Amino acid sequence: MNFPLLTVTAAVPAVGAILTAAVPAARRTAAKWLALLFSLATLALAVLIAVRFEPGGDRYQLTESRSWIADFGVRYELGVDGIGVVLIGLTALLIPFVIAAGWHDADPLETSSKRWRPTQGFFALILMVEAMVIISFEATDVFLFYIFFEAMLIPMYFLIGGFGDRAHSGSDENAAAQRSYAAVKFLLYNLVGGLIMLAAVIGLYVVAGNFSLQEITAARAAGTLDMATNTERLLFLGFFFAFAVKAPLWPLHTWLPNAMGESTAPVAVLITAVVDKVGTFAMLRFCLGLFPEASKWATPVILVLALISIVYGALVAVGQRDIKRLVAYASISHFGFIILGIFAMTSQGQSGATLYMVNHGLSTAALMLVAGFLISRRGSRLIADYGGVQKVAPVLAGTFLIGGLATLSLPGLAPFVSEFLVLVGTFARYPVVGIIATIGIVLAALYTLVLYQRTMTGPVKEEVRTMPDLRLREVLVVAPLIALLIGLGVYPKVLTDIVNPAVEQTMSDVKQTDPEPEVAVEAKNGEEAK
Amino acid sequence: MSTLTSAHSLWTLAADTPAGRIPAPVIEYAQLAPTLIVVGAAVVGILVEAFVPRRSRYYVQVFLAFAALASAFAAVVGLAAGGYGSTKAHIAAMGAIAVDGPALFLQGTILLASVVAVFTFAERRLDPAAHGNRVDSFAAQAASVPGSDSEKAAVKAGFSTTEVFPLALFAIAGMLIFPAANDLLTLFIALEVFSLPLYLLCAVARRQRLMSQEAAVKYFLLGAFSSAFLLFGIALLYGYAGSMSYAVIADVVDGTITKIDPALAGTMGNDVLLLMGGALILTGLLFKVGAVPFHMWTPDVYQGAPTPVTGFMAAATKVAAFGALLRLLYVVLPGLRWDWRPVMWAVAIVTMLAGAVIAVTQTDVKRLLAYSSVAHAGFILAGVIATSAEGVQSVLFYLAAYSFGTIGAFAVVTLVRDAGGEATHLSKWAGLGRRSPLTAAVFAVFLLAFAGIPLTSGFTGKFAVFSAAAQGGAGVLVVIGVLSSAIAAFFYIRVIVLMFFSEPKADGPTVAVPSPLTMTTIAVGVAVTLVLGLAPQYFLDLAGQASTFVR
Amino acid sequence: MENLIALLIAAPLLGAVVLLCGGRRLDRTGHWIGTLLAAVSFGIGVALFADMLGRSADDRTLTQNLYTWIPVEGFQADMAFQLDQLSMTFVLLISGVGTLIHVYSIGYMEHDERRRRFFGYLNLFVAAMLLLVLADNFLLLYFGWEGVGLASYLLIGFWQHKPSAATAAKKAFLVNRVGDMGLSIAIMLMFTTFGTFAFGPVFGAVGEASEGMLTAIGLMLLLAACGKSAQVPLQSWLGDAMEGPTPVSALIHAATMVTAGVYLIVRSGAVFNAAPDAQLVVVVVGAVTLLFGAIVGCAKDDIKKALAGSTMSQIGYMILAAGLGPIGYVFAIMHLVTHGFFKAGLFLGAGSVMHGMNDEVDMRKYGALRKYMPVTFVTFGLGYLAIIGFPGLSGFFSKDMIIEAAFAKGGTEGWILGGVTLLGAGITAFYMTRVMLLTFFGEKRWQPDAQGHEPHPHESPKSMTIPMVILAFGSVFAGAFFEIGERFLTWLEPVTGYEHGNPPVSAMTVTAATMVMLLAGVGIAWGMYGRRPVPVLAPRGSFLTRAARRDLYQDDFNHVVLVRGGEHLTRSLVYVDHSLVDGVVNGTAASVGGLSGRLRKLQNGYARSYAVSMFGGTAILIAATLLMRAV
Amino acid sequence: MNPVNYLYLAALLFTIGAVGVLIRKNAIVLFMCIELMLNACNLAFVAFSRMHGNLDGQIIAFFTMVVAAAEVVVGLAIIVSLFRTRHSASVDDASLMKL
Repeated sequence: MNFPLLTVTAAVPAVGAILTAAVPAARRTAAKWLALLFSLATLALAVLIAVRFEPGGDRYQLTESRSWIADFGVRYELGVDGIGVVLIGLTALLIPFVIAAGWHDADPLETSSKRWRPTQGFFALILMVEAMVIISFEATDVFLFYIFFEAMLIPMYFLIGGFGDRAHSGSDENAAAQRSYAAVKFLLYNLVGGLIMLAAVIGLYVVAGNFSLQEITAARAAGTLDMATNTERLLFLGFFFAFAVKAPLWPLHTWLPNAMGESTAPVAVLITAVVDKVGTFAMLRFCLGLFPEASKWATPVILVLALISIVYGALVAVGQRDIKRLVAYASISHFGFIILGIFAMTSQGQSGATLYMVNHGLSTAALMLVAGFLISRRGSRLIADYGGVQKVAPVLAGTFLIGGLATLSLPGLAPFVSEFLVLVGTFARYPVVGIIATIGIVLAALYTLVLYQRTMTGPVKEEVRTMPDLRLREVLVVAPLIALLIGLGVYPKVLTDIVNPAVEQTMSDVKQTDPEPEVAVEAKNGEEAK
Repeated sequence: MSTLTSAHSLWTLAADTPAGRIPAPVIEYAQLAPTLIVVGAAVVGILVEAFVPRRSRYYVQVFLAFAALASAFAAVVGLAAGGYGSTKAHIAAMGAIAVDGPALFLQGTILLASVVAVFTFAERRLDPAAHGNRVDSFAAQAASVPGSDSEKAAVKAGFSTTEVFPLALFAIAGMLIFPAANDLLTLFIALEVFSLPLYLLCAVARRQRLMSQEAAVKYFLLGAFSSAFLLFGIALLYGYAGSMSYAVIADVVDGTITKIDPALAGTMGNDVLLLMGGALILTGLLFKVGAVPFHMWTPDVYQGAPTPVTGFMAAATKVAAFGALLRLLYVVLPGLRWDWRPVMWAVAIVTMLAGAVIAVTQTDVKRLLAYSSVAHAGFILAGVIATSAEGVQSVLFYLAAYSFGTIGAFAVVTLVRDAGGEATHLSKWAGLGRRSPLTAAVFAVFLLAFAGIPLTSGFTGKFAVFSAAAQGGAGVLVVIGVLSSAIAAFFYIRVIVLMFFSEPKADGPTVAVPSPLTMTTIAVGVAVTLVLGLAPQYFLDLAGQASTFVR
Repeated sequence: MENLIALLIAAPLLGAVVLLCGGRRLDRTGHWIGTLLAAVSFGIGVALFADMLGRSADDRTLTQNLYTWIPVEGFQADMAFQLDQLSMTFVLLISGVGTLIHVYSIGYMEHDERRRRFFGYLNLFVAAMLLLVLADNFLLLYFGWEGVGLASYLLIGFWQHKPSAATAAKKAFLVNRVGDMGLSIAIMLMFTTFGTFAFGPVFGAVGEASEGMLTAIGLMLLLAACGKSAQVPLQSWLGDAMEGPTPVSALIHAATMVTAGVYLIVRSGAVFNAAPDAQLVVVVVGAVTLLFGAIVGCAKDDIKKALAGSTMSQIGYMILAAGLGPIGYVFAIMHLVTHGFFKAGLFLGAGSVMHGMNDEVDMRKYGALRKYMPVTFVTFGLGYLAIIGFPGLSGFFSKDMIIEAAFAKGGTEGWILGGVTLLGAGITAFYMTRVMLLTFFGEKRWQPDAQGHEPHPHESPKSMTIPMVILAFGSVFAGAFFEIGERFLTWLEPVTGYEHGNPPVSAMTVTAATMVMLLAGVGIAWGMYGRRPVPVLAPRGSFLTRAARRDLYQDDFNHVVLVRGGEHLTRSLVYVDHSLVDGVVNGTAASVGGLSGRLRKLQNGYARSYAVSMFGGTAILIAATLLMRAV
Repeated sequence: MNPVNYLYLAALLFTIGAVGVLIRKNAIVLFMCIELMLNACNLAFVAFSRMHGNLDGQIIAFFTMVVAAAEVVVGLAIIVSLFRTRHSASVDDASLMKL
């Protein structure tokens, strides 16, 4: 076995977390820089993975395999396919921005005791989450994946409950209460999901006798491992439930607005842009890979739920009074699209869904972080407290608008590509579903523009008049994101080339082929030759 | 499910001395060494109480206890290494005591747990020194009336109840025999031997003596009550099989018994004796493991007893009792599998759910942990029901993982104190994480382990028992198990929320800085919790090798 | 040569990037950069045009494939351009008029501190619009389509501090989004039908597709066109869009962007030709809109809104023509171009007037301005004559062609359409005359503005008048230039195809009828506004007038049904989310808590009750074991 | 006579003891009831031993007595100390800890 690149990539942030946590209370800034440094190192490694990865090659590459818990048939098996690569890239990419954006979010209050080291804890936890997310993108052993899928809840839980948004309405006690409510809600939702999945994992163990994704998938394909239809369906539901909570899919979504609303903007980004992606990723890799038949069986229901998420999430977003909750519901709508794309079972849909995971990460990060900067200036999350910001802080307003436009997936920005692919992919197999989903396009424009209009335009509010424009650190956080959004919007090829082969593999797992066009166009073949 | 005989072969070895034939009276002292050492040490401890001057008793007792337990553990390891756990496993002491894998594994676990528990017994730094004497968590003079002059005098004189060490040793000795007992009489005697000292230990708390005494009374009365049931069960079983020996009873139950005299033929036909007897014995054991509906003593006793004792009880008693339960069900009553499995199913389900649900609204840390231990008993029962080698293995592993976690958790509880002694009311724990992050973090680790969060021993154990149960065809049980552990997770999380996310109160408790003794206890607890979470393979192997009963 | 195509777009795009990211240091020079880059684009356009003329009619199409934009299994979108005669026409119109309006804006926006950004947006618009017309597949066209939507959003809402402007911008974008839904669905339909959505392959394979499918595609494209071109029922945004600076109204909401719908339909002619039902709908939409816009135009007192109504109506003509199929395509485009000239001119004129009148827009407060701003008067006047179709001017030719084509459709349809177009011509004459009279003739009805400044009308600076003059030239001669020797027809014919319908009545009769309508319209207008003095405050007016003032209540309908209804829907959904979806979960948690509370009561502290539970437990245990054996 | 009757007697005694535990308040009486149960067991043992004609049962009876004695020692110690603290031997008074 050659250099264990994947392990190292996951280990680096973990080590960083420990070191950061160890920094003495007084040396706060050192801790911040340390965390940033390690996150950048991780990014470098992620890039290395992307470089070492050969799109045409084996399905899983850079694989590692060690014995771990033989009694449970559990092995420490890592490996990445195209989907994993891009998502690891996304994670490693976003964390530095999250850290930079949250630079001052965890500075201790004067009142807190000397031994309490919130700053160190904050950044250590972020790195810990990164490590766990990365390894769950790498794991090709169901048990290994499950372990980190569950374990990452704990640091997330502390991030949400321990470091709330300082801009809150009402008293501190009230805010603290809401915060811990949000944290507990987050943890319980995901824990219940995880435990139900645990039952399914055990079931899988009983049926299959081991946890190796590759072996099981191969056995399923070869027909050497046949599950009773009902068993497969039950197991599928067990897995899917957990992922649907994480994703989140209507009606299991209500933890997200609380979590995102109460936590600081960077943490909110961490939740929706990084951690939740594990859910959709797992649907694609485990649900479809392990239980192809059951996936097809469940598709109609899932599609309906996804549709509800899309429309419902968008409509509820329109009705929000809290900026961050609005973004949260927008995310719910977007996750609806992702799940739609995954279960449309067409290569356009699934490639689109994968791109969507990345693009949604970037766009939400841009929008949410700018919103965070805005909120930190005014000290309020209520939309009604803003107005005319573009007059006093044009750059902030401009970046906010671009983030918003990305959210409503304007062509030329990355999300458009993925959203359109998802729509086309869905439409190709389920025209009606596809058409209903396109309503989401209009609604997205509605909530985004309403938000922009209410906060940024109109006469300048008194409290806003003295608001400073983005500072250098903040510009440095937002600018690269916007650049990426545009870059991937006009040249998504860099991603699709990596993703497409993996998607084809998944398609073959579920034994699905794209529906043929009614009319075979000769010119088309010529085009593909290009 | 496989046929009876093949199922037998899973967990029994052909013993080299077939039961029934009366062997020449011979006691294999070497193989009983662990127990004998502990008993001997206990006796010596009593003599120490009698003859060693009060000043130095404490040190002598601590040393004695530690030495005894350590050497006993060494003996266990020696036996295991000598192959008595697997190949040379057999029945010693004229059929009274089994020396086999499960016995040795459990004895080892009990001894190690006892060592760390005894450390917390010996802790004398937590309470402020009274009249210049360091004091431990035990009453200066248990006999004196709380608040009376005699008590004040005793405190002033710097008395301390060093008898706890020999008492503990006696209890441990009983616990060592309990899971190894191979006939019903030994079972009963062992039960009493470890119960009686525990009753006393509950009564000797330094603070809140009223509650301590109340706990002792309740524990004693209910314990005696349950042992009466057990005894009557034994009587009926004896009446059914005409023998005390597990092996013989098992043969009779299976109907594979060779020589049948008319009387036996008469009773053998009467299954009511058998079933009632079995049920009553189960009652006695379920009482000890704290399964619903025999659990109601746990919260009160756990709360009232001195915290070190609580930790010791919670851990060691469970191990011993489950050991005995396993042996009873796997060696004596496998023939009745189809009768007791459904019943145990019900018990397990009720135990898991009730434990988890009731704990949700608890306001006292010790009671909370008590109910959580009830819930855990339910989880372990799920493993017991599997009736397979995996089942035994998973239960053994779970017990080891759980006991250290529990002792560690209770040790942490002893640290959080205010003027009135330990501050066990949850409201006082608010903001502990802000005041002393380390303590809170350690406690959080234990809680997460109890909640079965991955990367902790709790998760590995839970996975082990549930997967064993599932393989045993108890899928429903598994689903209910995960649901109840979801409920359980809720109250563990509540404590974490309290410690980390709520502002510390002005008059909140302080965290005492313990001596290396308690520190070791906690450290061991954390270490075991994490190691068994991250790299459990070795210990799973150990439990796996130790998962076959001799018969 | 084809490599230049990308540059057409690149130049203004570069401008946009530079101006928007450049920061304050460019405030001084920004507008020059913007104008220059627009001009560069125009220059390249001319060069390509010359080159194209140099080649024979059938190989005039240039294509440039930069790279594969979205390559996914079975789904391929190229970043590829196609420049044929149709695109070329638009390129010249967009970059040409665009450049002029850049120049105009230099003067018009002089006093606005955010002028740099304004020019940035203008450049962005030009780039997006060029992308729209140069794309060689529908997805890329969609890219440009939304790009112009964004630019229009930014420019309508340019004065964001005015809530009305911000609202109008949002409205425009949303309504357009509805149209875009149509376009994206159309693309999906093409993909599922043909497996591609590039122009060439799709149009090539139209023959093999079922008519039903083609009709569906056509209708979806029409929906898109309605959104972009403000056709009924998606017309409501155009009037509000006048909140934007006047140059914007001239460029985007008169000359170029709003005509994108016409381009789309003409471009997809192949599809429509094969889907007569879709064509019929197109024609109907066009006819309705041309009347709708005209009627609305008659009642508005806001000069820009009146012109907006006229724009709607004129585009109605184009859509109608496009709906006629090969008979009409060419004339639709021709009218589009001429309209681009005179309508842009008219708007610039209006802007110039407002410039002189403290940004007053109510025509009832104008009057007698011809003496004060002669150049504006003349250029506006020429534009006026052009639009009403005064013989010899460009409007005359292009509109006449459409009317003829309408009759040529044949059958009752032909008569109805012809009648509608004629009627439209009449109304056009009426409302434009009205605008003319109210603005430049009669006596002064000037009012001091909010700050109490008396207006001092004056002629606008050169930077504004020169573009107006040039456009005036265009509106005078373009038509004739195109018509003589059927230049335009021969030019476009290879792309759009042409067939000469056989009108039931001779061309002369049609022309005569048009003239009659024209005179009638002018006459009535003169009667109402020329002879007697005009009240400063609008009279209540007839029902029709009031209805027309309120856009025939169509907007109110939207408000009541969509906006209010939507608000109720969202509010109730928020409630549902909080009380129902979340409530269920919280309820479960609460019930577990309650159960726990009740169960712990059992733990009442009495040892004996514990004993009872043990005893009972044992009893149950025994009973159960015995039962197990019994069953 | 038939040893089975002794079994019935034993069962009866055992039940009486158990019910006594459930219904009596005084700790001492409670404790006596438990002793009664133990003795019921002894009776059963002896009866069975007679039936099976082996001595095991009788041996156990002795063991039981010893154990009972030990229980008395421990039990009385605890009960007495409780009594001295509370001046009441009622088990129902000892209900500080509940819920």
